[in-house]
Amino acid sequence: MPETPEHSAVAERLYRTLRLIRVVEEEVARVYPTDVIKSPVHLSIGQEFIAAGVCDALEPRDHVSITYRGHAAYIAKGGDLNAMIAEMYGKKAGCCQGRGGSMHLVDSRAGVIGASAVVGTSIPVATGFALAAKRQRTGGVVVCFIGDGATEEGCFAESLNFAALHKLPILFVCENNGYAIHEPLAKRWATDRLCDRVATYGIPTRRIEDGDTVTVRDAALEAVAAMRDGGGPAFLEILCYRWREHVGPNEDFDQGYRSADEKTPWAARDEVARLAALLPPDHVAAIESEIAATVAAAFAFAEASPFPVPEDLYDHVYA
Amino acid sequence: MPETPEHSAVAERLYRTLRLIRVVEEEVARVYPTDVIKSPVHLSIGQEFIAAGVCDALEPRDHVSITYRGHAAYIAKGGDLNAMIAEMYGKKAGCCQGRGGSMHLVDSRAGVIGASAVVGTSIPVATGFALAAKRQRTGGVVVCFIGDGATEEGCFAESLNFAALHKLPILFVCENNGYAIHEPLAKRWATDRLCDRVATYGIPTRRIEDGDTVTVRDAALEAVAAMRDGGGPAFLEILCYRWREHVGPNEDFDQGYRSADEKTPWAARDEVARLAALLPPDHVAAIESEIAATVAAAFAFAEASPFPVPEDLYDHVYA
Amino acid sequence: MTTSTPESASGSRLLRYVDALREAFAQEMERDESVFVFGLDVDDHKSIQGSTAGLLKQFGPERVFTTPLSEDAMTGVAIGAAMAGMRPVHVHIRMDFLLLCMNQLVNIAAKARYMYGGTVKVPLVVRSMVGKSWGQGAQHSQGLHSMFMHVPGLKVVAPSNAHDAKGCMIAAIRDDNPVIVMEHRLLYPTEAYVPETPYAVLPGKARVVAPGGDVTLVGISNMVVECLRARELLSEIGISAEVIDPIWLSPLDIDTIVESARRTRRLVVADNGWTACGAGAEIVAAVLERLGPEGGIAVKRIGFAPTTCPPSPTLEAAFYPNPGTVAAAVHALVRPRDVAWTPDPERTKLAHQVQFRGPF
Amino acid sequence: MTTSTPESASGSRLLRYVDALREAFAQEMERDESVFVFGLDVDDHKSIQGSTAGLLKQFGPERVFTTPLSEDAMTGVAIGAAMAGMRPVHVHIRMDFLLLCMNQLVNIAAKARYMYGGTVKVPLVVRSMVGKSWGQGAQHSQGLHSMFMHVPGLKVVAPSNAHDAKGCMIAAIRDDNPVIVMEHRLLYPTEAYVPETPYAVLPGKARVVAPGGDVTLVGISNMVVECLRARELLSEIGISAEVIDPIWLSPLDIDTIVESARRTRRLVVADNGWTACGAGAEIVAAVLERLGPEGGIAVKRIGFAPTTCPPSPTLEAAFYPNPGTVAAAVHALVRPRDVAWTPDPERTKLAHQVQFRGPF
Ligand SMILES: Cc1ncc(C[n+]2csc(CCOP(=O)(O)OP(=O)(O)O)c2C)c(N)n1
Ligand SMILES: Cc1ncc(C[n+]2csc(CCOP(=O)(O)OP(=O)(O)O)c2C)c(N)n1
Ligand SMILES: [Mg+2]
Ligand SMILES: [Mg+2]
Repeated sequence: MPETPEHSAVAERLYRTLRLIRVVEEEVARVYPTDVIKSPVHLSIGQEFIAAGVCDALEPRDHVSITYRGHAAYIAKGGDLNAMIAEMYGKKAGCCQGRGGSMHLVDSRAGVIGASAVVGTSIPVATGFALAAKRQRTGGVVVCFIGDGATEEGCFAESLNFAALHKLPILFVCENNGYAIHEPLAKRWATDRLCDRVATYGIPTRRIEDGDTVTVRDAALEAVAAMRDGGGPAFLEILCYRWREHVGPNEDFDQGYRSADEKTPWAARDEVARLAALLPPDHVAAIESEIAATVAAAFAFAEASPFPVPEDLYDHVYA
Repeated sequence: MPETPEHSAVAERLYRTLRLIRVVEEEVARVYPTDVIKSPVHLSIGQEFIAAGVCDALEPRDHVSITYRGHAAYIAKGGDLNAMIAEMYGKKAGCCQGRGGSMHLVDSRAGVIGASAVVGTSIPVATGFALAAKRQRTGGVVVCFIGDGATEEGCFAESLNFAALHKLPILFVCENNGYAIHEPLAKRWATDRLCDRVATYGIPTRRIEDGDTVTVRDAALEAVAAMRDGGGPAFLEILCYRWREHVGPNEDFDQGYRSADEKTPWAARDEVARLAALLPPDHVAAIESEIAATVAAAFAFAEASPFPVPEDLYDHVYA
Repeated sequence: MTTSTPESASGSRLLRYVDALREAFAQEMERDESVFVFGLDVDDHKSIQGSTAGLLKQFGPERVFTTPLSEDAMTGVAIGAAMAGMRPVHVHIRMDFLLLCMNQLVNIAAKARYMYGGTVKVPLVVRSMVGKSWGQGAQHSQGLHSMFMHVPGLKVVAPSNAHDAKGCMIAAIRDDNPVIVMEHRLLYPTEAYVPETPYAVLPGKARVVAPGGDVTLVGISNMVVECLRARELLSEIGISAEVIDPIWLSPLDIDTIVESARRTRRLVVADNGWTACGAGAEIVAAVLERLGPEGGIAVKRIGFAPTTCPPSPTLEAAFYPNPGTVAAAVHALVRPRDVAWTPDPERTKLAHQVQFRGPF
Repeated sequence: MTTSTPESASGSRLLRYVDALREAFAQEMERDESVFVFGLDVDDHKSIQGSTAGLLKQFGPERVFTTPLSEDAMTGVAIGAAMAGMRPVHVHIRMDFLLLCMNQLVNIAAKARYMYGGTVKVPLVVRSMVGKSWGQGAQHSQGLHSMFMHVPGLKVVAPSNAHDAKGCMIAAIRDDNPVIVMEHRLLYPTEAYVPETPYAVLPGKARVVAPGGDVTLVGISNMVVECLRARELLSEIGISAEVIDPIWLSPLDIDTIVESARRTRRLVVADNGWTACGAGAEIVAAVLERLGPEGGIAVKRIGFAPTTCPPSPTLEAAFYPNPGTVAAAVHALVRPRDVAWTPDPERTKLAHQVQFRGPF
């Protein structure tokens, strides 16, 4: 990244997002054993660069569809942090009023489509948002984040075909971390020619292997620009690595299903550290204290918020 | 096809199968208005060359998975004709004892896996037969016939991945007649790169456009031989044309959704007539009278067979 | 918006069920740009038995379009579009195909509003047709409404006549929740008085279709028609049946049924589906919970035989309940000490069933 | 093959539910080469909470293997393999995921034998776990057994203790029909006496778990445990509840329940699912059909609240029935004129629920 003022503004923005996500999730992991969090957490630590890079290409009128591993994209798209933490605490002020939990974050105002805990189900739903965007001529696009495992569900193929057939403004982003829970790709994929497969629908694809936030951002910018011009769907497969266990706050390299060596190259180029090093230290320090305050406030808000009362149970079953 | 004795035996065998299917279905169409047939019929007239060609490559230990448009493959694999017609008549002697009807033909002894009226559902079931063949080391292979519409169901993609991952002995044969009921491919497929897509699973594919029974047979022979050697799944997309309406006995070119011109080239190279012309006329005549007798006997058998009695209703709900 | 009943005549015409449905779509699509109709074959010349006829021409291919054979994803697409502010009507030519959509319908559509804390709504209509008739067999005949009644967050409706077909469809389209509509193939040609102007037959109100004092006979979907015929047969032997059409199965107007059963002391539910964990089980259990032990109510469920549906005519006839079997069951309940009575089979047939011949 | 009950001691050891399941697989796979166990994560180090632990090592990857995330097709694969002569056990870590498999289970597995005229059989076992516990929420908590009870051709079983877990699983594996097994996450650590040798707890036989004279209390799945606790609480105020575990929900042993209800004149069903068209509706309706109007039986269904399952602890506590709410409902039924009574909430907790903390 050359040192132009514009570029350093971008770097700073990306760093701020990356760092915010990282600090939030590390705080989640820290408090988790104290039992304040009331639903299973799937951390994206190590994978944040994808959400940060992609969402930097988006506007408020755009939507993102996230997964149960969705903290990063929720935050990157501008989801309300207080409401997110309160939701994880099971509080009434949570983004789902305590009815969703960590796996079902939503922020309609920020354009965050609610997440599902059933893998793959969000893909056609996101496609439906893209259909609406096109029909309603909002000019908005939809980004649908999925894991590598989700591509194995039949609705992925069905959705790709429909999105391409109707030239819908949707960017599918596959966060390929090589695992579904503890099962590696080799036990689930006949081949790794995912991009080739998607391309057969007439969808432009790109595979990003370098783990670079800016590469991701540029690819997303390009795809989104083409989509706003009516170009139809696009697809990014982005390699990444999950640093923590599938669900829960800990590392799990002692469990035997994967080795810590796999993490080494990813940790070596940790985007949070790398982008920090590109910025003036005083900026980094300012961002750090700003984020610390924001995050502390969010957890304090969640902590102080009341639980729903039992009678609330019956709200919102029907509109 | 050069004129060797072996080849003319093949041609004669293929012709016999083709002609038998054609005569059976024309008789079905003829009697249909008299209300002797008791369930909706989906005729394969014009598409018989696929089943005839593919099944010629098979052995008794092999299985075929057929669809509701399955008369051709049922017959070509050696399914019991009397039991088939009796089933269509709703009789107790039918292959399903009157519980299946035309859309659910089955003949376990002949290796015909039962058909489903829910499009696509037979694909994973056939894949399961292939898994069993591999695990039980029967040396058998499975052929899974599907329509172009079935490839749009998510289970198609799921099954391809699983079959390729486990190198299962299954040949998927897509009878691409360009329509699902009255909807043309253009309204359903983003592109026609089906073979390319299937190939991304590491599955060898071939697209046959010439409507030639022998081309089909040779392709099936090659695929089946590779499969018996442990080569894993293969895929054939075979272009064809449905001469009659989607369901029922009639032509439907007056309905406006397709023009009779589309049929012209296919009718011009009707494989039944073409293969007949390659054989000595006395052979053709002998086959004709043999088939006429067989078919007349099957319809007579069906006609004379008794209906199930109402008390039979409760049989076979559980094994 | 007015409400009305099948009898009300001003501004009404005799209309077939299928045409009443078509009119509902045309009027709602005219009124509200966000309504669209999609699903396999909605735009072809057969137009779902005519129920979507003319819509493509009137509203264009952006609002009336077919889909790939991808029921699962198309349901998700409908849900997404609904959450994004549109009002999709997703059409299935057979209710059996909803089994491909259960994950989206139950895990997403039913739950979205709740699990997203009331921040979204899912104004989705899912039309599905029950294929009972000549040779439909195992997979083209199921009435699966009870599976949907089981799930909080879904609404379920089964209009039994042309008037309700239009009114329920309009209500469903305007409802902010996912509504599963069960239409019955054999009802399509039946006629009723249907007002020209739009009106809604709203969720949660059953209708007493015909009064009676000896037994409460609840019919679901086309079983309403068959119950009315059974009522005629029963009246000939002096048994007076009150026939109730719940119309909406979820939310279910149990009060109307309780009220009637309290009076007649006998409750028979004739369903268009299997009885185990079916709509009849729900109605019987709910009524008895309400009436308590002093109720002393005699109850009986009637439905599909507990088998898969066979196409062979002799078996098919035994599989489905009909006015004769309904009447016989009611008679056995009302006069348990009498010898069993079954009406003349010829007289139990319904006119349209005698005429109809397959395949579709 | 012997049959036995949870109390029988010879050759029995105290075993956890999860280990009893594991033993069933190991013994059946040893006995019959055609049995294989597959599904997401059956072969990883967590091995479905330990219920498939060691199987990979003992039987190898041809008989114990994970799958892609393709529940729909994998169900079809299992059905095909079963028709071809194998005996697949297909495992789902959550019952909610069966909604992805409904088409194959209902349209093929349930119907194959029937619609193919008895020429095939489908000896398939589908294991699915109910995720009730800490924060599981909307899509990891459902008990969907009633949907399967609705469909002829399927069998459904919900073992409530380690003894039945082993015996039912062995019976399911040996059954020539598709069997849906509902396992409950909270039962996994519970212990019972389990014989070492293989035995079957066969379809169609309920068990009277504890005798009583004032009310028949039917518990389903883990609700059996909660009903037993409710029974203790009720006995302290002089109400004697007979607790029945149907074990197999389809085929359902209604006779045992009818017999009890005829005696107690009161029937309460506590289910691990929603009540509308649920297993409780079926049991109540079937019992009352059988007992007739002279029955005068008071009935009550208890189950999930008619909402989606929320993860927030205050809401979750209100969503699920517990021994206190069961006892209170029974009390209201038995002593309708008394003021409402609810046991001390502290005393209604079950030991393992107090201890358990998430996530999985
Ligand atoms: C349909 C479905 N099947 C199985 C599961 C259990 N499960 C939860 S997360 C997960 C792994 C998904 O992997 P991937 O899509 O790669 O996402 P990642 O967790 O790696 O981010 C699985 C199998 C589920 N929730 N839904
Ligand atoms: C899952 C499902 N969706 C829709 C239908 C209705 N339907 C019956 S046949 C058919 C067309 C299938 O087309 P294709 O697979 O190309 O086979 P063809 O009839 O052309 O041989 C459709 C849509 C169905 N039976 N099952
Ligand atoms: Mg992954
Ligand atoms: Mg076709």
